[in-house]
Amino acid sequence: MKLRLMLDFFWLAIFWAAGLLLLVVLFGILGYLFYQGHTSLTQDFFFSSPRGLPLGAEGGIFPAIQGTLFLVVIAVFTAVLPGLATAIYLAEYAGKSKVNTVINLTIQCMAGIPSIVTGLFGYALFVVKMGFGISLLAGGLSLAIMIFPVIVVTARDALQAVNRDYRWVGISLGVSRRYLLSRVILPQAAPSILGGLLLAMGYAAGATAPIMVTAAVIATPSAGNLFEPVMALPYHLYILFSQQISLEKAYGTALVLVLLLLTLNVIALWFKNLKSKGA
Amino acid sequence: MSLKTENLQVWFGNQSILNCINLEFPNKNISAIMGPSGCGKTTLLKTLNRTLELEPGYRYTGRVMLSGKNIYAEKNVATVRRRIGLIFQTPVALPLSIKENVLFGVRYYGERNKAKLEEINEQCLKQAGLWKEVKDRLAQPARELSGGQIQRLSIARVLAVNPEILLLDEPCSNLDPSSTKMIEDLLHALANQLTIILVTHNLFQAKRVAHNTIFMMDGQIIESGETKRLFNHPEKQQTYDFISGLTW
Amino acid sequence: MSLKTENLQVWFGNQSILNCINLEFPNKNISAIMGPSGCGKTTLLKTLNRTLELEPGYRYTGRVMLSGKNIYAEKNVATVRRRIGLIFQTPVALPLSIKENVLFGVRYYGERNKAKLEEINEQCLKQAGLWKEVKDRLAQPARELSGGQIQRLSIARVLAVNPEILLLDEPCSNLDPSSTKMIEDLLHALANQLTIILVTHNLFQAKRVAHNTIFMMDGQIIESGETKRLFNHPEKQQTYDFISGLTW
Amino acid sequence: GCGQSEPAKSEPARQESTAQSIKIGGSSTLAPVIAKCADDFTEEYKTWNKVDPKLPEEPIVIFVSTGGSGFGVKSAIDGTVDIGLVSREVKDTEKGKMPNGKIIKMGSDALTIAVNPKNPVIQVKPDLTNDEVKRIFAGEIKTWQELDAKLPARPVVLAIRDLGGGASQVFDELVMKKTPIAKEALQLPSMGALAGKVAENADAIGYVSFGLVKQNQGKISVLSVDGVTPTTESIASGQYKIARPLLLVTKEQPNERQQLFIDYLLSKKGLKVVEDMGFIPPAK
Amino acid sequence: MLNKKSFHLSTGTFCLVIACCATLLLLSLLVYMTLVSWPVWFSPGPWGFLTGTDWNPLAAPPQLGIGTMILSTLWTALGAVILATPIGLCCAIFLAEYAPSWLAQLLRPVLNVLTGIPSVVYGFLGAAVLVKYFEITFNMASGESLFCASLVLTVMVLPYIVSASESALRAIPLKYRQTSLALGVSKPYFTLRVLIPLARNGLLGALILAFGRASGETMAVLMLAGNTMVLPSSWFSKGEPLSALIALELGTSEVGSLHYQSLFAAGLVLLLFVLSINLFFTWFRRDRRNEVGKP
Ligand SMILES: Nc1ncnc2c1ncn2[C@@H]1O[C@H](COP(=O)(O)OP(=O)(O)OP(=O)(O)O)[C@@H](O)[C@H]1O
Ligand SMILES: Nc1ncnc2c1ncn2[C@@H]1O[C@H](COP(=O)(O)OP(=O)(O)OP(=O)(O)O)[C@@H](O)[C@H]1O
Ligand SMILES: [Mg+2]
Ligand SMILES: [Mg+2]
Ligand SMILES: O=P([O-])([O-])[O-]
Repeated sequence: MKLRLMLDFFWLAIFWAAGLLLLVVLFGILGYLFYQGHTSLTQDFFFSSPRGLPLGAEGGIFPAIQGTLFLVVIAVFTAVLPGLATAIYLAEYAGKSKVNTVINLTIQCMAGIPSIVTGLFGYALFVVKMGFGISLLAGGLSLAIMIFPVIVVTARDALQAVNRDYRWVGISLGVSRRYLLSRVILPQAAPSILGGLLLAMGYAAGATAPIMVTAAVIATPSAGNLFEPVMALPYHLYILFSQQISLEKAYGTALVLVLLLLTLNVIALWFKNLKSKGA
Repeated sequence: MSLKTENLQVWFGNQSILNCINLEFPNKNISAIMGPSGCGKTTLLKTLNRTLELEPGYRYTGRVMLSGKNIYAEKNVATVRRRIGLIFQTPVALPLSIKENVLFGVRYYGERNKAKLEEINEQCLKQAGLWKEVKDRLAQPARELSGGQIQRLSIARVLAVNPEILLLDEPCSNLDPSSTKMIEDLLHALANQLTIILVTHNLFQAKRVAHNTIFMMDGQIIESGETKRLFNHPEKQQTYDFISGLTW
Repeated sequence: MSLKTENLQVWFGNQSILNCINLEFPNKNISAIMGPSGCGKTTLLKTLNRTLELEPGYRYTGRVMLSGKNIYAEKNVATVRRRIGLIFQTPVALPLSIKENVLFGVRYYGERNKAKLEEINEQCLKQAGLWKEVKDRLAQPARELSGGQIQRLSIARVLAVNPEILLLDEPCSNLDPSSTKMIEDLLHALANQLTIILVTHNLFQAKRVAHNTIFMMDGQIIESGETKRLFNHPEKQQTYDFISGLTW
Repeated sequence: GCGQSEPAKSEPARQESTAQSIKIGGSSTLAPVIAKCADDFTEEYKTWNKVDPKLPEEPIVIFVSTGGSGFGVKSAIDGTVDIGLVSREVKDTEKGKMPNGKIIKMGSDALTIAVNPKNPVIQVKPDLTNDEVKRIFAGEIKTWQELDAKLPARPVVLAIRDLGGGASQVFDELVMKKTPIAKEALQLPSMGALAGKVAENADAIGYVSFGLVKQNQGKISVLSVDGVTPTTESIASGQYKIARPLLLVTKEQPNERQQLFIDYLLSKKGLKVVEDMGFIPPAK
Repeated sequence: MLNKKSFHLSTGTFCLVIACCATLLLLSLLVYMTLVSWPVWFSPGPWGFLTGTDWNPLAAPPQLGIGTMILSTLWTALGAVILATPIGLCCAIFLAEYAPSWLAQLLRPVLNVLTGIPSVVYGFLGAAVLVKYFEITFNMASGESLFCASLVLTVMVLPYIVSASESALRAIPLKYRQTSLALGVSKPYFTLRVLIPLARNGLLGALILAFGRASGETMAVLMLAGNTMVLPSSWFSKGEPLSALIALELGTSEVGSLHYQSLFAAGLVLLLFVLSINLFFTWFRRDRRNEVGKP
């Protein structure tokens, strides 16, 4: 019995340690980034272009922030409609049919495509075949392919999470699915869908591999033209570090990237809470 | 409206759930369906208004005749479902206001006239015995109502689309005695206008409200007939066992 | 062993679930607890062996005395739970073999001797009336047993850790009549050695097996006493309503 | 708006946009120089009409990307960039693919055999023969001790550019001469990274561009090869053998704006940046 | 009424068409990559390509063998899963069973954030901190190694393992817990003897998923694995995983050249590998469902 109690205690300690490790890892990462990067977070850093010799050793990351925002916007705009439509089909129309199984399986497989392969495909298709060149559009579309399954999965789950009873009630009253969808189910699922969208945005903002070969360059004065390349935060970070341009700026850029992500996460969480209060 | 089933059989996958059901539900009467858990009561109700079709993997043979027409031959499913209202066991408030809950189906069927809508709302809530309790807060979300109130709201919602037959699946199983009483009174009142079919697991409720009682077991009709007769002089041993509490 | 509750009150969050429960369960007797759904029967059983503590947000006042000692003052919760065995409404087979299911608790309490383990296994399965059916397949996964067999396996598993009191929560609600009969016989046999407390929603079962019956409603004891007396001459109107089927 | 993603519409749109902006990409050695120049150029003139009054008043937009000389040639050929940056000789096969193209020399560079300043080899054996260099990079000399008995028995860490780097091809041609480079060598994605690796790793040896050695004065030390120390003079005179040109290539004749920028690059201001970054401007 | 019905149909059809297009996208991706890489499957042949250990696509007779990279990919990914498994499972158990609810509520967003941190940031931190640390502490000649990449990948796949395992654990009905604990056994005993066996399939599924993720990761391994062409002989040697190879060389390969084609072939290999892991995972999950169906 004594042995048993000791064993119990041993395992308890292991489980607690593992859980706390998670906290330590996250706060370790965030804390370290903040510690190393907070000195760079000046107004100049946010609002000016990279300068110095080599370029980027001084100055800021404004074009990179701009470029990342444009990329994300294009990716989300392209992916959101097909994503939602697919999710609606899966959750509302497909039932347990073969088609549903096939699409679900495909979506899951797409979610697993390595991001570099997305880049490879985007490069071959958008940059080379369609002739967009290394450009905002090519990068945005590659990112769209990447976040499409994320959007489908979160939206599908959000739709399916809406109380099944609502469907039964609606249907037994003889109303159509579309009426039910637009009056009851979509409004209920909206906060979760939006939350998922935000997470997908964060995912797109941080992706490097797909834009490395399709959109990103090390220097550009402005961003916004669809057919011109852009700077982007994650790629800029990669260049700053791997070309040994400036470790300090690299920490600053990483911190900005992570802060952006944290913000998106917090908003997504807020949406979720909104929902749990509403329901 | 008279409702009749002819040789109805239902399967889920390869499992037979309902077996050769031949029933006739008399017009403007209350019929109670009873039987042990899992015997297929809910499935039978769903078959009667074609919500069964939403279950994946169902199969059926036989016919369900509404005023002499097979509802399964009907093209427009929605109309069938509207004509034969079904109220589920767990009361569900749609995430809308009380009033919009009642008008949910009505709006779909194209009623736009405001005054008319108001009228339908008031009349159905009154019929369901809920008007007095909620008339001052029609715009509030319906989920703030109590279980018994939501149950009555569901009934009002179905009444609003003017059904000819009302199917109720254990409408009182989650309710306290006073709410139960209210629903039973409501059923009595409605029996003047509608044919009502009621699934219940409460023997005494069946005794109190039903004109006819049907006893099922394992997907088959064991016995059916006038309530008094069935309870006092059951013809089958299984019926006797059930009403004396041996099977549950 | 005698079990007694003194002014027991239980809340979940701010909702009061049990209200001022004062009960005494006579030694080596079978007591039945009855009452409408949601009245707190299961909660009462859980309170009696401290599995209540697994529920988030519970709060209690009062005492539960086992042989004169408050079980809630005991440091070692596990021992309390071992002494007061609780069998849940849905029979659960742990994902182990039949034999390991029976020995699950025993092994935890440090028994290593093989012969001794075999003996406990056989004896408990016999007591639960399951030995004959499973003796040739003790090593098979327990989930291959039928519902009634798993229910008896649960009883064997609890008996194996040598409880002094046995709490059963609607042990027959999912069983067919013949399994029900078997469990009832088993309870009769066990009443020679143990104090048994049984929650049932089946009036007839209470009549058949219980020495005493307790009737609860809304978290309160309405009436308790000898079974025959309570059924034939209930003192309270609520009790009368319940046993005549008005409340369910 | 992203609706007009039709491939059919994209061609004209792209032509138009390339006409306005200049895309430059390639050698990781040269890219920082050009990026700096482009930045200066844009800062100085802002709009094209200030460069040349004939041009409309449009903002100057120049993109610079990196990826290695291979990327520079390749992208110039397939039109992904307007001006490719190449820090090696352009091969004949490549020239064949851009018959109307122009190749402009921005300056010269050399690959120095560079080590970390902490490495005692600087004192012990500051001069290597070409053959020793070759054996080190071929992986035949695995520890510093094998190079010279007085050195510690620590492994030699080879730092090289990946396949796409101009440097790797120049080095193969001039030093390795078909002997394959050891597979253990760390491939770095850019010259900057290669220099960084040598600067931070005490056991590393790599062929760092002369310009980057000068940019990282004190962090990187250079060994002489066959008795010749790489200096501005020895490289310019051709004494130091492992040298390479820094080139701009275009597929077609550069358009007006591109030519203006190329002129700027070849002007005093442009060449000053080349010099500041440690490279050797082309002989006048 | 009638046009309502037809509109209802068209919503469904519209969504179906879109969904099918999405499905076709994956198919076209596969087909396209196969087409581009077609010649590679003839000249070195599939066997030579997959097992060859020399990669020199620009040499006079080009040497195209990605065996080294495949091995590196497997080493890093497997290593990451091996490291992450015990930690991840313990975390999941902690979250599902032991964490006080406030702590669990804190930890779940933490997992989300960890999942969301871009891989380039992980790679950067790993290269800036871990690599230095290894060089100094273990006096290594250069700190990059497959192990280093695995270590960072561990942190990256940990959240996936934890959340997938946690939901597998939570999917276990409450009744098992109550039944066990009501017998008077302790929580750790219950966890080890009942909970883990019950959730076994779900937990394995989580690991498979994590393995798929780890194999496809690019930026972190690019920055940490060392990028050498040598056949990795141990966890601590350097290597160049497939994803890093593609990221490093795609930009410089001339469109249509053998180099370009073989990079696509490498991408196809990686894609098929990850897809088959995903398919295996699905099959596995379906299998598990069937088992839980029984009481
Ligand atoms: N969608 C379905 N797929 C497969 N089997 C089903 C499905 N729905 C119900 N069943 C099975 O059909 C049988 C009858 O179910 P039904 O819900 O009609 O029983 P019931 O009489 O309403 O029981 P209860 O009194 O518990 O509500 C059950 O055995 C059930 O498991
Ligand atoms: N964990 C919990 N948290 C909050 N409320 C609870 C919890 N468990 C039970 N309750 C509430 O306590 C009340 C009594 O529940 P209990 O399960 O004891 O009823 P019961 O008498 O066993 O009913 P039944 O006959 O349906 O099993 C119910 O209203 C229930 O909703
Ligand atoms: Mg039912
Ligand atoms: Mg209960
Ligand atoms: O200047 P590189 O071509 O070696 O990158």
